Amino acid sequence: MSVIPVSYYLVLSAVLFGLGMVGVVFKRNIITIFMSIELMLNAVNLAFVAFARAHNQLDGLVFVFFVIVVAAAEAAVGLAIVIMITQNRQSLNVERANLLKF
Amino acid sequence: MDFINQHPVLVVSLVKIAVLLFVVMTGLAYLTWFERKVVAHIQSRWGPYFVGAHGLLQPLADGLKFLFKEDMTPPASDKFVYILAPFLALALALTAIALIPFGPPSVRVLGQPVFVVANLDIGLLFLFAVTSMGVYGVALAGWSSNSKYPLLGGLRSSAQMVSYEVSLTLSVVGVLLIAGTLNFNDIISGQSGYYLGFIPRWHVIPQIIGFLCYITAAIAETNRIPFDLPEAETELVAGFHTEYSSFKFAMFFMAEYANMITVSCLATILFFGGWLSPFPDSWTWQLYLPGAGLILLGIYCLYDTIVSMRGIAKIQFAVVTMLCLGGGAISLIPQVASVIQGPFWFTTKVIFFLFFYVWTRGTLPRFRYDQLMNFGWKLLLPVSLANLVITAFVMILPSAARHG
Amino acid sequence: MVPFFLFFVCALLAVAGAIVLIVAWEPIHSALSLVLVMMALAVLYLLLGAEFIAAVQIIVYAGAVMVLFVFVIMLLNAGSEERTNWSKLAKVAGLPLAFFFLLAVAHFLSRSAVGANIANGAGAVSNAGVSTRALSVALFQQYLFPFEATSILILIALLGALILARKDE
Amino acid sequence: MLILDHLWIIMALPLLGAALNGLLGKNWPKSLINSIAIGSVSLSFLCVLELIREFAQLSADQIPWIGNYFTWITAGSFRVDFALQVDQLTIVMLLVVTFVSSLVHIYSAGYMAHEGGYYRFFSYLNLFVFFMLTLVLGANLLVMFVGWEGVGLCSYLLIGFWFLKQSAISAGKKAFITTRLGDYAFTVGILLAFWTFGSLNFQDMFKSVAQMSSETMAHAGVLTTIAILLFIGAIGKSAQIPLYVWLPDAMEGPTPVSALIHAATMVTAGVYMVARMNPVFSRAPIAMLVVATVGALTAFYAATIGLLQTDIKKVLAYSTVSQLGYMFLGLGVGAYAAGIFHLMTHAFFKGLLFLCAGSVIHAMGGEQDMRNMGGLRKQIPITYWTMFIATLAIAGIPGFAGFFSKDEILDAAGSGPHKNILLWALGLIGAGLTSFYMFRLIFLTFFGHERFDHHKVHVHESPSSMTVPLMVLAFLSIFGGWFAAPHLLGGTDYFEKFLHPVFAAYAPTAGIEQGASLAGSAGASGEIAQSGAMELIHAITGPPVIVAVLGLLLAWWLYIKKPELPAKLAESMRTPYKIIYNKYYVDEIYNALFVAPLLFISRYVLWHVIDEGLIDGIVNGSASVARATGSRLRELQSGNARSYASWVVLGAVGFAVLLLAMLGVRH
Repeated sequence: MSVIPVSYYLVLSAVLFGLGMVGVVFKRNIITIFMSIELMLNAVNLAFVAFARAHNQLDGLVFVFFVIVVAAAEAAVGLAIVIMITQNRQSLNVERANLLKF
Repeated sequence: MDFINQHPVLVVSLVKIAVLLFVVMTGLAYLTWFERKVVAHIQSRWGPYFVGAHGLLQPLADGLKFLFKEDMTPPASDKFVYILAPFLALALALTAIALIPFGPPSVRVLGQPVFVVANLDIGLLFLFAVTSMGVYGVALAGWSSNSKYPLLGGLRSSAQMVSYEVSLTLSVVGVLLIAGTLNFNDIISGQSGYYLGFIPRWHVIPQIIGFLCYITAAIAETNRIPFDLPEAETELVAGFHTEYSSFKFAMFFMAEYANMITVSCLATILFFGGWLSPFPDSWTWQLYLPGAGLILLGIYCLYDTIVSMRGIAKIQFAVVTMLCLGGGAISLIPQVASVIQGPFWFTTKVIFFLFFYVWTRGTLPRFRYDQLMNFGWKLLLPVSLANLVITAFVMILPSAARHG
Repeated sequence: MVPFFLFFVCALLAVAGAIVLIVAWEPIHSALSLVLVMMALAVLYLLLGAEFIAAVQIIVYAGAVMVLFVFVIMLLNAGSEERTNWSKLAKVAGLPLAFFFLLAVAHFLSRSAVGANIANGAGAVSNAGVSTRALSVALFQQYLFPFEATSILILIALLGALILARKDE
Repeated sequence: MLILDHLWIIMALPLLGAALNGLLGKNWPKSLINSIAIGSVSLSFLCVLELIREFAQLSADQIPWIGNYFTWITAGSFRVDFALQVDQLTIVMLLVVTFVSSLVHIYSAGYMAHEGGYYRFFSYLNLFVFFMLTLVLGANLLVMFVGWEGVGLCSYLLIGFWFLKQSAISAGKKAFITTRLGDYAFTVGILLAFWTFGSLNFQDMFKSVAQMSSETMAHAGVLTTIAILLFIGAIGKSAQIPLYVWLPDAMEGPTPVSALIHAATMVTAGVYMVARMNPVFSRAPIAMLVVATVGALTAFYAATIGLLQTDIKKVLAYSTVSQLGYMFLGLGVGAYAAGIFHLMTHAFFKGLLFLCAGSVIHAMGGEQDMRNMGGLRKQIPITYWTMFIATLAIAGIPGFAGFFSKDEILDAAGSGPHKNILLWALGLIGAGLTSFYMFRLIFLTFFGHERFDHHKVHVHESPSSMTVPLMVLAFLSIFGGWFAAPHLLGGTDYFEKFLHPVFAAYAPTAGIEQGASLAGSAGASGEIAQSGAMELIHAITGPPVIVAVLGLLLAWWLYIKKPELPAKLAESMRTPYKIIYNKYYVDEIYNALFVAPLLFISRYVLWHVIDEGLIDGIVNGSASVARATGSRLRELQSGNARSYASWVVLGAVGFAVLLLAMLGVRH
């Protein structure tokens, strides 16, 4: 039975998280930025699961569950907002939506 | 040979997959023939008749036609996604089928169950996971063709499927509460036994509401009439696959029918006791039902061959007759009979559901889109929720009574 | 051997997907690559023996959330991203900092005590059912209140989305 | 023992009246208002009478009687109780204050009948009475100081009663600010007193004073300092040189106010205070000399100004100043009793004079210039006679109240233990001048031919509510001084005898001889039999009487016999006339010396530089700094989501670095 060190998972999640961060910082398309955020959330979930496995506890999994649920809610609201922005700005570019108000 | 002994799982799984693929593909082909025939007879037509006896070779002809048609790709389309979409659809549809147990796990070769490719503990969840991915095929197809009607079709289908998926899942949860497991085999074996000694303990009886919700949601999930808005030809030409031609179109076609089969299987497993026989075990004569049925079919074919067949068709039909009689004869051998019991009952039930599908198609008109959404969210979802709540309540009632 | 192979394949897929997500100009491509990432992660969860989470990952994330994204992309008919100049701040601060962050985390992991090995997925499949059951028990007993809270949160999100996206006549 | 146990009642009544009228009386009928006001004051007068009855039954060691009500301030060792005290001096003051106040209230009811702000006037008046009583009853310097400031406030309010008259307003301000100068010194004195004696209660202070040896002219010490500081306060309050300037202007207020506050009671607060603090003063010879000198100079100086004033109230104002000077002279030469005695008699006749003047003005329809009067003797006889009596009293004609008190003061100045011929001479001349200008006032007002237009003014006698108080006061102006009458016959001075415990209790060893002189005079009373007549002759033909008569005659000669003469005289000696007529240009000098520089500094330094430059600068500066930083920070809020994201990343990285650093420490 071969085993995988948990640190592998952690590094992977760190990399994914960092990539998501880069996406948030560099993308202009609101939806893409949103997806980058989701990516970061996933990375965090991976870390959670890995730790849960490492310590043989369920809490990590429960957290992941909650994270997923919250992410879903967030996606719902966020996409609604995106739709509004786009209807108001005729553009998905975040830099077009920089008035701090509608 | 020793390779086989070293890696039984690998080998058996590969063989099973190959067989299953063959069976399902043929099944799909002849499902189309079946549908056309049934609808035709509902509309008092003959349906396919001339390609082969009773149009039995029609599916073959269609397949050849799809293969040899020109495959054209819209220039403005997004190539990658355009090609990805149909593959996604078909692949997912077939993956789902891999989870279905057609017979009891007790039947084993090299210590591996024969009648199921993958027996997961979270089989049901996994199945839902796969089917939920099915949306992408449609949506991406609609988007990537970069054309108006497909886009609308894709939008509709993604919205519709996501909406109905909710009620689909919810309607099933009731069964899960009763069964207490996600494993298909356990769910099925949990339905063994009888009320009053002869009424089978199928979940459909306590979960009748759940079943109705399920079947409705399932039809919608598979974009079948009366919920086939994504491909409503009167509104959107042909919906999301308007721009698809030849084999890519065929893939969507097959994916749709594969989904039908999957959903029917699921209904069978969850509500109708899967491969369990409807009759008590004490009725031993039921062992011979498959053989008897085949032989009867053979006899009818024989009559038909002799009386009404002419020319080449007579020869073809003779072959069919031979197959039926032979198969029937083999099925009468006790060992064989006992082995094919499960698959026989399972297939029978699935075929019934498929017939039901076709039947609804032949009968019901198409919904309007807003009606569709209202129905899904304002009727189906609440009902399935209520069903779930009631089930849970009934479940905890005894323990609650016990604990005061 | 198999778990290692699986792990690296999935990891590679995930990273590749993430990179594509960033570099792709078409939102839909980004979405697809994200779905790919999620799939890979789901497999990793399976490796870690968290089957339930894997399933939920696929059903909710890939099956619902991402579909929602795709839906919105299609609805807004989002073309390829327009190439405006980068935010100066992002250029000077964002990229280097992000990579620095990566380095920092890697360094942290390399020297932290969390190098502990864990059982691979093959061993986990057997007790998966148990773990799912245990998870549900924990969810509905120990974490009941957060659970309810989340449900309320979802309700609110639902209403919010409705009100926001409604076409006000 | 009702009142003795509840001394506060005496004060509470006027306060109650003030509160009722002031807070609720806006729309009440005048009858209700003035009945409340008069009722409250006269009630407290009755209380005083009852108090006297109870006081008489006290044994010597129970005096002073102290009523301690609650602890007012405690800070470390500093502890002040709200305590009231009663002794003979207090009794006298209480009588004078409450009695005169009641009369003035009654008078005002008639005088102010046609004025607006009726309720305001009476509530102010009641409030004044309350504070005056506080001042008088206070058992320690601080309570006294509260009364002190309170009466100042009321005087300000009442001087500026007609707040639409610019002159009234500025007069009020002048009074307030001028007295404030004195009060500053007074406050410092209080602090010094506490620092020295460790308490502000009169009794404790006096006890510790008694331990100290009295200072001599050679070495003045802390006692002298305290005494002089307190006396400066008295100068301000009692309008002595150099701070007298506010009193004449204070005549802008209604005449009853002038009568009550600026003649009878408030201005005598300084005198009362000095008398109250007599143990301290007695041990500070320099302070005594200062008091006496200032008093004498003021008495003379103010009299000279009075000579040429034409405004009837101004004349009276200056005479008040000079009379106060007499009181201080008396105190300064150690004849405290005489000073207080004069305070009392002066309260009677000067109050009377003012009320009469008010009656005259009332009759003349607001005319105050004597040059436009004359021959009023027929039309307003009551006013005329009462005013004439008052004049005789103030002039010191034998038999009238003023005679006894002023005679005692001059006597003490001339032959007392602290005798000082120079001051005596000044006082004497002042007495002559006083009788001159007072009779000049009488002659100009009531004699000679009428110098006004009948058709404009129709002269009429005042209503009874005004004339009755006049007659009462006139009676007192005649007989109010007769306590001291036996003294002239070499017998005892009952007034002085009554007050003796107050001034003898803590008198310095030097004060023994004062008591001795008293004893001597008491002993001399044995010889009344043969030398009483001689004494009497000697007394009524003494220098004061002579100068008084001379002044009378001179006035008669100048203003009845040869009315054209004064103008000639004015012509002949132009310069001194102008100087005196313009009150020695004191106001102008003060203006140039203090007011103008003060205004200049306030406007060009405090306002334009300090306020506009510094303070506004600081405020605006902070504002502009905030704005500047804000406009810088605003750049962060670019609205560009990605820059926000970058900031978040920055924070995350910072946190990670922190984490690593901590871990690095841990490993």
